[in-house]
Amino acid sequence: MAGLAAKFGSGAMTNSVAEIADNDALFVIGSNTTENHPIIALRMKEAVAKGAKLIVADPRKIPLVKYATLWLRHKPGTDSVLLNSIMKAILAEGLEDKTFINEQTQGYEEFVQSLDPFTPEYAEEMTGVPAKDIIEAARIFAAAENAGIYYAMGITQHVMGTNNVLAVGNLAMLTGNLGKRACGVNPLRGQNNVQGACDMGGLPNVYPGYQKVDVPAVQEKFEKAWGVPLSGKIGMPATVMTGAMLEGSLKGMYIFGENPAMSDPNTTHSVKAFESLEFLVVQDIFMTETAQLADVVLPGASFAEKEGTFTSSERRIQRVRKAINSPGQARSDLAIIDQLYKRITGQGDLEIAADPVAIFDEIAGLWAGVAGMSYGRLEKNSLQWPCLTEDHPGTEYLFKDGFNTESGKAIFSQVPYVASKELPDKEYPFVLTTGRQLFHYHTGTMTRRSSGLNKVAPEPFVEVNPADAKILGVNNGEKLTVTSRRGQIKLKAKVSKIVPPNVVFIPFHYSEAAANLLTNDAMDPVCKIMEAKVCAVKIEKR
Amino acid sequence: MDTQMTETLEAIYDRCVANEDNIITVLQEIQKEFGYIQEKVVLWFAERSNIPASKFYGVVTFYSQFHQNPRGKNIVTVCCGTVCHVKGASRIISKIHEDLKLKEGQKTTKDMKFTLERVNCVGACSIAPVVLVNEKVLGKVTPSKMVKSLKAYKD
Amino acid sequence: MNSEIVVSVCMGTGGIAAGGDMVMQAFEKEFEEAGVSNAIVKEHTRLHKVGCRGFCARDVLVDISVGGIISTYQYIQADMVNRLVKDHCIGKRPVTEWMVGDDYHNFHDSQTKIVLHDLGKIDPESIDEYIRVDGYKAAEKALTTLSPAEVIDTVKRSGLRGRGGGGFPTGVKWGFCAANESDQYYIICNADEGDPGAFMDRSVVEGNPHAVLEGMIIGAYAIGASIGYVYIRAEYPLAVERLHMAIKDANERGFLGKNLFGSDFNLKIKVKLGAGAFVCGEETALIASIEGERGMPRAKPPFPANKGLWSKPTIINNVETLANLPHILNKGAEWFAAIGSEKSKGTKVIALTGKIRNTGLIEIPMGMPLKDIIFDIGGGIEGDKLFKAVQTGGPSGGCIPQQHIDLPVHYEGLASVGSMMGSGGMVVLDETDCMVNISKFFLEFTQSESCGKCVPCRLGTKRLLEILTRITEGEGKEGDIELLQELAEDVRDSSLCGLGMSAPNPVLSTIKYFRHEYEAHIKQKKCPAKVCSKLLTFFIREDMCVGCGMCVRACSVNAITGEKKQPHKINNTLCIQCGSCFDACKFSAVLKE
Amino acid sequence: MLNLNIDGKDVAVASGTTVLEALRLAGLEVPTLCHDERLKPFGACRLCIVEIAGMPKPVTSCTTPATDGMVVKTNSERLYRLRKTTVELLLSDHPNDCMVCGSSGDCTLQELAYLYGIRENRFLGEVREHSRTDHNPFIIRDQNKCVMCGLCVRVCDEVQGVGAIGFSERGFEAKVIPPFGHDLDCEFCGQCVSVCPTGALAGSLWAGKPRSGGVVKTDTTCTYCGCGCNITLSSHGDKVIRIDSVADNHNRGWLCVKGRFGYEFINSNERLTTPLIRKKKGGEFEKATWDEALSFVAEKLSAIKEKHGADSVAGLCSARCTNEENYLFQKLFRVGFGTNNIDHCARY
Repeated sequence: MAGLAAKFGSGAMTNSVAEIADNDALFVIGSNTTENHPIIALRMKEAVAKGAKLIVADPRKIPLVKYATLWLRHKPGTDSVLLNSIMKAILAEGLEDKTFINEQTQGYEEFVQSLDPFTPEYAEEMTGVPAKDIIEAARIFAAAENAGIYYAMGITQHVMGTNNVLAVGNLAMLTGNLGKRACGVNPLRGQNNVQGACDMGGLPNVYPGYQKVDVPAVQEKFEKAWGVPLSGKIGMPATVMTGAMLEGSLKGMYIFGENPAMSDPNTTHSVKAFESLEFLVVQDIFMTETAQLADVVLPGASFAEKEGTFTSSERRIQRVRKAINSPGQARSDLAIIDQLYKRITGQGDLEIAADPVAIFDEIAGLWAGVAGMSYGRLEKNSLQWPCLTEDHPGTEYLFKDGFNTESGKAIFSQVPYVASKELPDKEYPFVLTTGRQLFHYHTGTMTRRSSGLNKVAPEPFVEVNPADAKILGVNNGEKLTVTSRRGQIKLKAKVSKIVPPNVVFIPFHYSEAAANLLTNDAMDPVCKIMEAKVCAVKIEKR
Repeated sequence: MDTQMTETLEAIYDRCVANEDNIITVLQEIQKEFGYIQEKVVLWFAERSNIPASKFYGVVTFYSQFHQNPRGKNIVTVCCGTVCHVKGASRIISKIHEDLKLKEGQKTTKDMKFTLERVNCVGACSIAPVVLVNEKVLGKVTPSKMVKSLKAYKD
Repeated sequence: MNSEIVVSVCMGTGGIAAGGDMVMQAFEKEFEEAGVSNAIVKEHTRLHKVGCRGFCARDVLVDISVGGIISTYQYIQADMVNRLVKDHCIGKRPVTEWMVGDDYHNFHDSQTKIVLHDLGKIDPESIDEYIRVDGYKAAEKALTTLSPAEVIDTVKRSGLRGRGGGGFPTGVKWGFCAANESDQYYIICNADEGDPGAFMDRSVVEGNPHAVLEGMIIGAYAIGASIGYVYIRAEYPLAVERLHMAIKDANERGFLGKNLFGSDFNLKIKVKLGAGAFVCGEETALIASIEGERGMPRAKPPFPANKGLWSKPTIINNVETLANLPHILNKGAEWFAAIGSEKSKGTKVIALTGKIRNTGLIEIPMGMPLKDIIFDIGGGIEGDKLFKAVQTGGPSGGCIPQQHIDLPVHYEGLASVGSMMGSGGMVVLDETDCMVNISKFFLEFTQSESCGKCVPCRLGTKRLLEILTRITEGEGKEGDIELLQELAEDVRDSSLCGLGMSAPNPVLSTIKYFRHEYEAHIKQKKCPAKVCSKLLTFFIREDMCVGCGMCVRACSVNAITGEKKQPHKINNTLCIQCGSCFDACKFSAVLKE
Repeated sequence: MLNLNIDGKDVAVASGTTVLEALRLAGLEVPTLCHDERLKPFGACRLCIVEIAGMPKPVTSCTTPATDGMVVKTNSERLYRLRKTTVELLLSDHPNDCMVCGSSGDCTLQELAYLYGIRENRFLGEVREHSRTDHNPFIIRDQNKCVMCGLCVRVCDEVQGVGAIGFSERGFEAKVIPPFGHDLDCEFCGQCVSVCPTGALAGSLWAGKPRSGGVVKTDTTCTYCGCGCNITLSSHGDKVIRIDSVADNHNRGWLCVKGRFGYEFINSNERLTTPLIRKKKGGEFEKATWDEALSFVAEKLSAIKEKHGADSVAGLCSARCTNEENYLFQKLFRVGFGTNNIDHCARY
């Protein structure tokens, strides 16, 4: 997010899902798309069926590899090296888009210099990807008329996550794949309304619409709109909150619709943090791992029980509609928050229910990106922001008329090599990487309570390469103990070539063997994302 | 699946990839090698080639040349072309059934010595009715001649 | 003086089935033994295998040429070879009593041979022999002196029509194909001869494979195809083997491969084995099969000439069509167009079989009356039975009765009586054949060969078959004939491909000409031809029965009783009309009614 | 542009249009069973046949490219008869059990039988009997009801790229089946269920649930990943009983296993139904009224703020809740407490 915002002035998917089918080349890195974004993956398959070339970069043999023209199996944590070397190869062959670079970017010279060390040979050594494949990837990507890059948490959940994103952006800039149809830089959003939560100012540094809290003019605008003085101090990101809780400066928390006690890396640590709070309120539809730590639990509503809007990965705002009543006394989250808002601020009438339409109009009044939207319009058709005026059709792809940076140009970044925080050693010889599987979602709050899904994918497992399994003397289905410096879990071995030797994979959906007990809470210095994708573990059969 | 079988399959795979062969040719090669098409072999090939097993299975069940079960040592093929039909092929078939003690729907004898099959037309209509025992073509067959011919293969 | 001894043994499938390979071996053995003492035999003997010469009923046919004089022998078996070598080859005294008679010559003399011209004369395994009879001259001429458009024009002017069944003008089809813009074109030789009762293509490929290849070269050049496929039945092992051999030889001589005849034209020919599905004779199913799919037809249009193999323009020609091409190029379009009838030019190869004396492979000029084929070439009905009908066009065709015996055999003629040329199978039926049964036989065939894709074919043929089955089993109902007709018409009109469209033809044509047989089955519960066993009563004629007990042993339900050497009796309440006793009785004492 | 005349109407269509598309553009309709605009034309059901001047036999409009000057007839006695026979043939191999079929009322075959008034069947005969049950948690396969339209096979291959099922055998024996007749073992996206025109493929989750009476449909947006698929919830009372997606939305009606079948949690009896308060640390949760709970929260958080300053409180908003909720939540912290300590867990 922060990475792209710095380069282009916006951090969302530059293009739309439907455009994927018209890509001539696709570069998917750090995204197990078929399992995490199944419907977006359909468009990728469609593109391949129409003749597009697909490059997949992933340490695991993810299902998408089946459709790939080229599969780059790089070592976990070496994404930026791989990306840099591909760009180096593009330059070596003179395949860069000179016009685009000249007219629409800045920082090119320094950037080119920064690529110096990243020869394909160096990259082969660092990433394990043959140099010839790196050159092949460069040719495929640079030769395509329209090339799109797709990535997800596999890129961002690293200590150098921001760097990785910057490198991805560089690649698109270098090949001129921005500002037109069916190309671009596309972060795929893992949850239904990540985009919306960000858009709405669910971030410590920005108000709704990415308007910075530390810019006085912006602060003034919102003070005026909301009628109270506001703080100009950037707040704490979630990952920093953990430390603040432990150290005692953060005392009260209100969490709704999230389960950080299971989704946070190094959860032992974060559970301790929540436990040390003076007061914790959790609002959810189930008694989650986090809710169990709370002082007050408020029963919210599922998506089927409320009115509102979600914003999908492609900046598409869509209506959510109420189909049924909530069970028992459970209430819509909006009603609950509204009640608390009124009680805490002392404003408003407790007897009058919150109206999503009015709130949406308030948002539209404060953020130009959705100024042209209203429930009236959304009732008929969903719209993609930016949608500036009432007759604006919404925006299929971004940067058609330049970038949202000060200069209007996209900015090349220099991305040096940064190693993962915790690399395997003698004591912890395996690299653990985590992720999702098709049949479950996030911490399993919903999917593990759906009997069919739980029947198909009933239990946690750790993927182990057959070669490692042989050394460990473990057969498929036997129990293993996986230990990191932070925790230990027991779960069944799934012996499979999906993972390369020395790498193991554990899905993080299962509370009975929560992968995040093991993961590292080292974080990216810019984005404060934690390094869930790489940590060192040892494995024992017992 | 043992190593030798995997090696054989790997060789077929390489050959077929080199020749740009299709599923049908692959299956013909497999059948040539193993005598029939086993499920595990198809699944191996499906995995190896990224072609869904359902496509292999669809082809196996579509073309009458493919067999999913082991066949007998001797293959008795009765021609069921038009001329053979009007000249009594069906009576020859029922005689063979009786002689080999085959139940309805059963194609291979319990001792795996014989498999009875039908073929649309072998194009030897001038000597109808025609029966093939393995590669040997028998012409102007009658039920009793058929029984006699089969005797030679029984021991 | 020519002292050469040439022996040609018929080694097509028919010849081999009759013992051709044994005869061949016997000759080899005899010559080797005789050669020890006889210098002429040792040095001047050539033993040839030749393809089918048509008269398969007389196999094994052997030609012995001594000093240039050829004698033809029929019904030769291995144990007769010793005498042929001793008397004829060495002693120069032909064995006249084993030689063919006038009827053999009649059989051949009434024919006009273009495609079959060299069959039975040249060794199909020798490219030199093919070259000796002007082989590959036509291809060379086309590639070195004519433009593709001129080749197409020549073929158009010749009036050649597709011999695979449809009868579409070949040159016109080529023209459609060549008119497409494409980076790749394909030519396919359809040798997936699936019609029961047809063996024209097999014989041609076995007997003269180079002619087919030469035809493909000409076609490929005309449309610009650099890749060709021969799709051939795996059930034809000999043809496949000879085809492979011919391709290899042609490649070595530079007739296939790169820069054919010094031109910049390239052609690679691959062989694809069919895996046993009749429907793959249908162009689009054949294409699906070459692509490695289930042979399920695709709807036309678009036609293969526009979007065929891997969606590229593709021409599919049948074996016989291709084998005509070298002759057309060599002798000219006008020569070819002068043969045959007004709308159907040239000749047609026919597999003449069934209840007829002279069965075999023949080639006739288009338009020859049915009568001449059956009674002159075919020598009339076997066993002096009465002619009933002739079934043409295989499962897609119809049955032509006595009343149309003067019908000229060409595309239009056969179509006018509800049948079709098909690939050229002609099965003659006599009075002992039941037309309802024949119709049911073909429906059984088409139902089991239906690919199952479209509704009318998959279910329509099934229901037609069920109705026919109940009629032959005495369960026929009033209205069944009309129901058959209605359903047959609907299946014909709404099926996806040729298989379904033509599957009802046998039903419609037999109802048209033999309705009385259907009525007899339904109303009187009788099968006039005494074929449908469920409608028959079996009994034993006391005066003929010698009491041998064969029938008792044959009966699986113990319905026959009787003392040894005394006339036996059938208990009709137990009898299941299986007919085993009828087959078992050597004294014709079992009768059916 | 190509100019056609269909049933006397002049229609201009772009080149590459099929006759079926052209006639629909002209506002006309023909029955179809094996056609789906999202898949390649197949031409198997033979219901969309039309008569085209110059062509000897009716052709399927779904597979025939429109050409300039084409004169098309979509209806005639002959076409009616052929279509009726086709439907009758299909019914002759179909169990007559609409009363207990989950797809009753949502079945193309049933609709066609009604349209052509087929009460008696001229072609009754052998009916296929596949008595096998598929043991999987999501998809009921009732092969007796399969009309071999191939939509499921094609969607699984062309769209999902999985090929879990395929055609096998031929003739009357032809069927759609997973390889070697095993149980379905796939991604369970249910795309096949969504395209099946009869009850041959149905969702296990909605079997035995109300089919039409009292069923309310609500268009909304999927709650799982960021793809943002449009879905239609079917509910009966306060129970969600089925999820579908219509073909003409931005996800083209396709869903994944979670989106289509992962809705049971909504009706889970583990749902929180009442506010809970833990009065002292380490104690048990006690049920509370809304007023108690809300006042308690407001007091507690305000007290902390008062005592320790605005930045001693923080909120985590939700990447799964609505925009309006998230907006109000951050506003609560910014306005109510004067802090920017707001974030969410999107990073995991």
